[in-house]
Amino acid sequence: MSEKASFRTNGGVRGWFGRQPWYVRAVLILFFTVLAYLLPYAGDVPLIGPQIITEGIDWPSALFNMSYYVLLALGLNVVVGYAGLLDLGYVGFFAVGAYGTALLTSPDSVIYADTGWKWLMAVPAALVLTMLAGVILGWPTLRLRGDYLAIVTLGFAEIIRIVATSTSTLRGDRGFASIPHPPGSWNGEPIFGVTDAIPYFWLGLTVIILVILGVRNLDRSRVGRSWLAIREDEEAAEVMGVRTFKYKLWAFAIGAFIGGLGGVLFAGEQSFINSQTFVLQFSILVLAGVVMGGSGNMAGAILGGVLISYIPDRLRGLSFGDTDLYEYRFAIFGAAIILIMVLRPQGLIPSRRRAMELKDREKEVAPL
Amino acid sequence: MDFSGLINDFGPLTVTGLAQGAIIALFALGYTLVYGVLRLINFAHSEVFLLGTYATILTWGLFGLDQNSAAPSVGPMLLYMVVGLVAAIIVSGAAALTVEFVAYRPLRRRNAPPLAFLITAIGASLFISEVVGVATHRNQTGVPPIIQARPLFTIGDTTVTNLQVLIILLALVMMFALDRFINGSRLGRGVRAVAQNPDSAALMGVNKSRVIALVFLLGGLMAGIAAVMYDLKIGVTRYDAGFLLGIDAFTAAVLGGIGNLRGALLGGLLLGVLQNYAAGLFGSQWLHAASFVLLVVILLFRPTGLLGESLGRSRA
Amino acid sequence: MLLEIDNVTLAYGRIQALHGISLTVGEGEVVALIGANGAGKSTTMRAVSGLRPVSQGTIRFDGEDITKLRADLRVVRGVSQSPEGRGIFPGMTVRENLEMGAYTRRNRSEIDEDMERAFTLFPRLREREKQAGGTLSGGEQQMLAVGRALMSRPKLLLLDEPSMGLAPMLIQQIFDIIVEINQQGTTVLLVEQNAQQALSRAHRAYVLETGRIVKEGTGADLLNDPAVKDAYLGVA
Amino acid sequence: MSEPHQETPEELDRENARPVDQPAPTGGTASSPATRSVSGDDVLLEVDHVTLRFGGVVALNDVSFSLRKGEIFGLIGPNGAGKTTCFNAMTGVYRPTEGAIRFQGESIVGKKKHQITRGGIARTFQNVRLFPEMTALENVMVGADAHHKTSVISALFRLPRFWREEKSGRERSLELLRFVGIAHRAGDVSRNLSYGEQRRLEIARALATDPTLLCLDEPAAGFNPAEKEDLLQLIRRIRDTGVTVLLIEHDMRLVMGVTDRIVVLEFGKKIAEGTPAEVRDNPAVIAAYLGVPTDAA
Amino acid sequence: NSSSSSDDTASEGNCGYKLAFFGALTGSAANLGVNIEQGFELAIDQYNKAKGSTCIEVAKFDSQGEASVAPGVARSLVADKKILGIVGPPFSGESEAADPIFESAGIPTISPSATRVSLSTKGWKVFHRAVANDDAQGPAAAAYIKDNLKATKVFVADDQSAYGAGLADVVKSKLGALVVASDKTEGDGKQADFSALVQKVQSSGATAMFYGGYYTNAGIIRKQLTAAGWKGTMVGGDGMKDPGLSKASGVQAAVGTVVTCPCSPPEAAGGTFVNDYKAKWNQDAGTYSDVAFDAANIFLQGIDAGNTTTTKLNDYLKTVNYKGIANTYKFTETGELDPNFIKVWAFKFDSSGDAKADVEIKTS
Ligand SMILES: Nc1ncnc2c1ncn2[C@@H]1O[C@H](COP(=O)(O)OP(=O)(O)OP(=O)(O)O)[C@@H](O)[C@H]1O
Ligand SMILES: Nc1ncnc2c1ncn2[C@@H]1O[C@H](COP(=O)(O)OP(=O)(O)OP(=O)(O)O)[C@@H](O)[C@H]1O
Ligand SMILES: CC(C)C[C@H](N)C(=O)O
Ligand SMILES: [Mg+2]
Ligand SMILES: [Mg+2]
Repeated sequence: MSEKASFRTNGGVRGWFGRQPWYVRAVLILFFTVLAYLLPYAGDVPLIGPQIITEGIDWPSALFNMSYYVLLALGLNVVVGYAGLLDLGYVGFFAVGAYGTALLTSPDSVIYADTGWKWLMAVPAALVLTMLAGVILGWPTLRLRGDYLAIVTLGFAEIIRIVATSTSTLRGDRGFASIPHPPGSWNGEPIFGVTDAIPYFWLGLTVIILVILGVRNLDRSRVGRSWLAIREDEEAAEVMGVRTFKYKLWAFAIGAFIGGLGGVLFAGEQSFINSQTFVLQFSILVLAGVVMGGSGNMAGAILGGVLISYIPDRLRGLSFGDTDLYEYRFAIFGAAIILIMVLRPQGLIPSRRRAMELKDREKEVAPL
Repeated sequence: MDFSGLINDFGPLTVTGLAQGAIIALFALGYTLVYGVLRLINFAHSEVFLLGTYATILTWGLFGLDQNSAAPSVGPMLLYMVVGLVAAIIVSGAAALTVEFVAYRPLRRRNAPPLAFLITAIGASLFISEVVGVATHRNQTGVPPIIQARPLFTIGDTTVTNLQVLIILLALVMMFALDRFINGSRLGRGVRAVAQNPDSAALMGVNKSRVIALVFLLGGLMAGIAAVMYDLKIGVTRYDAGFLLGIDAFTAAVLGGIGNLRGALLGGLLLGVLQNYAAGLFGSQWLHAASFVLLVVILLFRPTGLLGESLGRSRA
Repeated sequence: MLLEIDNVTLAYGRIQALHGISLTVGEGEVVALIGANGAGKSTTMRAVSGLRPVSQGTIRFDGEDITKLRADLRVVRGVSQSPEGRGIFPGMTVRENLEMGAYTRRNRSEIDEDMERAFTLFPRLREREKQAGGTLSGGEQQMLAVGRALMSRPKLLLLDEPSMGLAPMLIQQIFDIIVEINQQGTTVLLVEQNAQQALSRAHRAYVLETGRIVKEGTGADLLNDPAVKDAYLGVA
Repeated sequence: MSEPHQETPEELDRENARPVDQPAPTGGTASSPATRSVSGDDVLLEVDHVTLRFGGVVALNDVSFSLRKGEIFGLIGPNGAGKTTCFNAMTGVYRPTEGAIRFQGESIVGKKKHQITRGGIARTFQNVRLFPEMTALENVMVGADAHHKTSVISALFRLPRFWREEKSGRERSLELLRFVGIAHRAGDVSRNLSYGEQRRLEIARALATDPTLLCLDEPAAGFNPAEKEDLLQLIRRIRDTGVTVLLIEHDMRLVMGVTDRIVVLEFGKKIAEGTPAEVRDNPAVIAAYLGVPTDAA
Repeated sequence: NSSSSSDDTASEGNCGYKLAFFGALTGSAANLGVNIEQGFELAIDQYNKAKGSTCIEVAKFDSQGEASVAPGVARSLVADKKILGIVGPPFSGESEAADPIFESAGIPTISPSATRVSLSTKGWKVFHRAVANDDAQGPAAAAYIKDNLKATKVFVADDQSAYGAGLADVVKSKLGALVVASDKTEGDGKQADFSALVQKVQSSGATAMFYGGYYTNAGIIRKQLTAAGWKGTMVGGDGMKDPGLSKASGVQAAVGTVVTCPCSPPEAAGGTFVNDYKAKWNQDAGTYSDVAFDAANIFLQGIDAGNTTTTKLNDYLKTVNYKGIANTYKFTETGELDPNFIKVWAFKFDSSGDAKADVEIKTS
């Protein structure tokens, strides 16, 4: 074969970026990170700023929304994109994280008298709880094959929602109020107040960066290789000595952890949560985001997470003639999903691997 | 837990559960057929059903009937039933085919990975239900009282109504016909062949595209019938009715063994009855939770559902 | 000419598997295609049966251009393939698999006759008539694949390594069968690693190397060609 | 910011420049070239009165045989005789209905597949089963990972063990690719390899798990005689590194040429056992399997 | 108006400010939100017409009625410094999430409909509601069942919403032994087959059924009860007071269904409200349209009196005693409506398909 097929020799921006020396890459990464932190002030940029920022919803709040959507997308990407486990109930972990925080910190909680913790104290406990939830869900179900897992995860998320709605401890629609905000003060004013969402966005962004680093380390290691092998041919992987069950469980636990992080942040910002938020459509939306962005690739997952949160928020308060576009947001969204997937079946920013695979596969379709 | 409630109402809960289960089963067939052949969870199938529920109501509307009309007498009733069924079947069948042509076929042409199909399916589902939602202002639409539920006979002290008998019978008949078709006919064998090995099927002379279209069409027809039964039983539809019942139907399909037609029937009936028992025992708010618990428990012991997969290929 | 392949190229993604090959198979012939691993033999077969689209060139069958024809329609025209990797329907019984071979045919009594013939050729299949195809052993699946390809009564039979995975005794037998069905009027295009056997049974043969035809001739000629001997017959 | 498994093309080329046929060192725990002794009588694997039924089909019927350390052992028999089934029983894919299988004196019945692999039995598949979207190198590294201990934690925080194992794993994998002769395709996704290359890659991947026993299921299927000759050499070289080889094969020239001992199955029963010469002349084997005796010559 | 800068032309005659509506304009509960917004907007329109200029601007903020969406929208509201007061949020759930933000920004709110009892116990200084809370509505509904329907066997169910469950609990405790059985359903859009509930109602022998929930589910339940042959009366709260109920169930089935509301009949509203509303919006005033109209007018009156900062306007609310078209309004220390002005009415669905005033229920 004359081909020297290598992932690294890639055209486009990514290929260019990959060929730069490390310090150029570092400077670029730093530059874009700083830009990300400055996003709340995007509205002040002349000309383009006003086009970008949301109208019907406070721009920093919209940014914060994006940040927890991105976290969810990153976490689900580990489960679906890396380990190839189809999870249709991912919002369940988000819920566990949020409820864990609420139970420990909200005065409405039955155990408040005993704990009455601050937000920060509740975070580790809530995260342990979500990881545990991941393991508990995974333990019995990860032996199931592909799509069976999908419906079981969907079922679990629904059970979590129904239990949250229908048990008095979890307070259902009444919800938990007065969940404390993250700590810290500046000039005597709390940093994380109620009217300004910018600090929450910064916090979310910081968490995202940490998650990216961690997941990247995992992906480029024995762990990531094992996930990939499992995704490709589970039995062969096992015969090659991969402890498939263990790694699938890890994928679930890590996914749960990241989802839980999202929940913890969400609870800390909203200060009020109830069972209405954790509906199935939410899970499905996040999944759509991950795949649309490019599953198996963090940049793709991030883009997907941003899009599923930003598009509806941006449509809010816009009208087209006499009709409020916001009302049509999911219809527009549905059409956009079909369009994007038909045009780019591998997602907007696919992993190099998937991009190549698809390119090859495309040429192999027999006459229809 | 209120056992007395369940015991007192055991008979009626069983019968209404069976009727609901029969609707779920018909609905589930579409999931099972498409999954069996394409390994695709056709999310948009719920909207195929949804459009069926509206098609019937709108068709009856053409006869000047609405939720406030008086129940018709037997003659017109039969006419309305036939017309309503035909309308739902046509609309649902056409919708299923449209989804296949617009959302899936282009992907197949590009040999797209399985997840891409799942996501377009979600997109199509979202699009259709939201368009219906916007068009109806997310309000409910009441169904004309075409069939007045009347007690037909009683077993013990459980009365069984004409509507319940109709629904259950219709589901059984359709199931039987479909099963004969898939397992007995030449085309049906083609469907199974495509399900198990698409390339080999082509080498045997099976037209893959035709088989796939056929499968969507059949699923659509069954969903159309289910939609009419739903209209009559529930009495109201709304833009999210498909999504809601779709989850039950998909659960039922998996419960019975996805890809397995008889499994869909078994799963549907079981689910319908169990939901009612759970509602009787724990309260109606637990009815969906109960179905998922049942699903998990069954899959733990039978990882491919009650009757296992039959259309589906085993992974070599 | 029953089959004419003219300057066909075919690629898998960026991998060019065929670089413009041309070959012909005449009515009533047995033509063998030999070559090393990855030479493009199976790819050629897939191009003929329509499982893979060709990027250039034309394929004519029975005078008709079938380059862009769907695979299933080629079956109707009389092309039948026993594919590499066997392509058994794992969830169907042995009998059902054979039935699938006759999918395009309607004459019940003829089908039953052919079914009987398949069972006579491979008694093992009769023993396992009700066993699911996917649970057969490798060699049993191979028998099933060949038997199934015969069920469509093709004009042109494409056999991709029919002897692969078969026990020595059966290998002998399968080549006898090929000759027999050829004598009954079926044209055969045969891909084989067992070049010795293939060349001695074939009327004509082509040698494929990295996607190009490098030699052609009668079976006997190639059998005696020193280069071929050296590369493919492995006679030390 | 150099990442452990990111090879630049240039690096790979440099690796490829090394001689292809240099023997791969085994990290073999059980046997190293120094201690290798083909003549040794020590039993490595014992199949002890194993019966395996699928419903009505008796795939293995009271089969017993044992493998000695360091030999190349052939398993032959007509189609459907139970050879692959026997493999599957040994590698934990199926569980025998009756009987025992012992590896290095320890029962492996009921053990998980990955445990058996780590225990020292590696295999290839009758139908090639690689990880199609992974590169050849990555495929082999998955095998090498079988003996790595890098945990999620040490990968997450890039602890020293991670660097150490990643480096040694990559080096060893490259060496194995060179050993089987496909180092030039290290950076290609395995889906794009030709059938023969894929078979070699499968062997390299199995070797990477550092097996004491390597089971090959019809490795020569689809090879032409010249290629079979190469394979024969490769099997010998594998054995020479101290790995015991169990071979299922229908090609008699290969089997007779390479194996030390052979067991013949028919209808799930053992009908013969012995050296190639003994088996070749065994009338039962000729009748059941070989047909005309000259064919095997 | 000492502090407001007189050189600012915009504030000439206390103009140039905004009043906001915050609540659901889209989403599945939009009907209830839109009723309120339209009442609110009508009041401001009339005020501006009287002034002859767009003196006070209308700002609308769509929360979808969802607690998770509300905070972001609330922050964008708070960012608009011209907003002096808010009519809303209509629902209790979103109030929990959004009110802390309004509180911290100090913008006074008057909710025309959020009836959850606990809202007034959070110490929010900007919170006011212009209607009675569920502690008044629940007992009234119970009294109606006991006194007017004379039911001796009552079935109580709810949809587990904060609003529905809260109301049902109060009703249950007030009816005591009359309750023969109870059940809960899932929320709107999450359940369509109520056959188990219907069966329970039937076999309980109840002649009245109270459902705490919104009109969406209630319509289906009503229809399925009738189809199953149940002859009793269905009773519900303000969430069921919408023609949507009979649209789903069919008018025949809906006739006789009773809904209570801590509001007076809109058709009884004083002045020309009913006609004005119809003229402007081309539809009848709905539940709480009149209260929202009054709430807007309270703000307008306050602004007119020169309370042109949020703090002043909020202080003004503490002392207000305003006679509107639907009621007279005076707020307690915690922002509740003065008990003297609490009213609860019963409405009954008739053959027009809408709920018409039946009787005013005495709240002890
Ligand atoms: N599905 C595929 N995807 C990508 N490349 C492929 C695929 N199948 C074959 N190839 C490549 O195409 C070339 C020709 O392969 P082909 O299978 O036709 O060879 P062959 O002559 O049949 O070899 P063998 O004797 O090994 O079966 C090889 O280089 C192979 O790597
Ligand atoms: N799951 C199963 N169910 C029923 N029968 C089976 C199953 N798996 C294998 N068999 C049967 O067991 C017998 C032994 O099969 P096995 O695959 O071990 O044969 P083999 O010796 O490897 O043959 P080959 O040389 O053809 O590969 C075959 O007759 C096969 O049909
Ligand atoms: C509009 C009303 C039905 C709102 C209800 N009273 C609540 O508190 O949520
Ligand atoms: Mg080939
Ligand atoms: Mg075998």
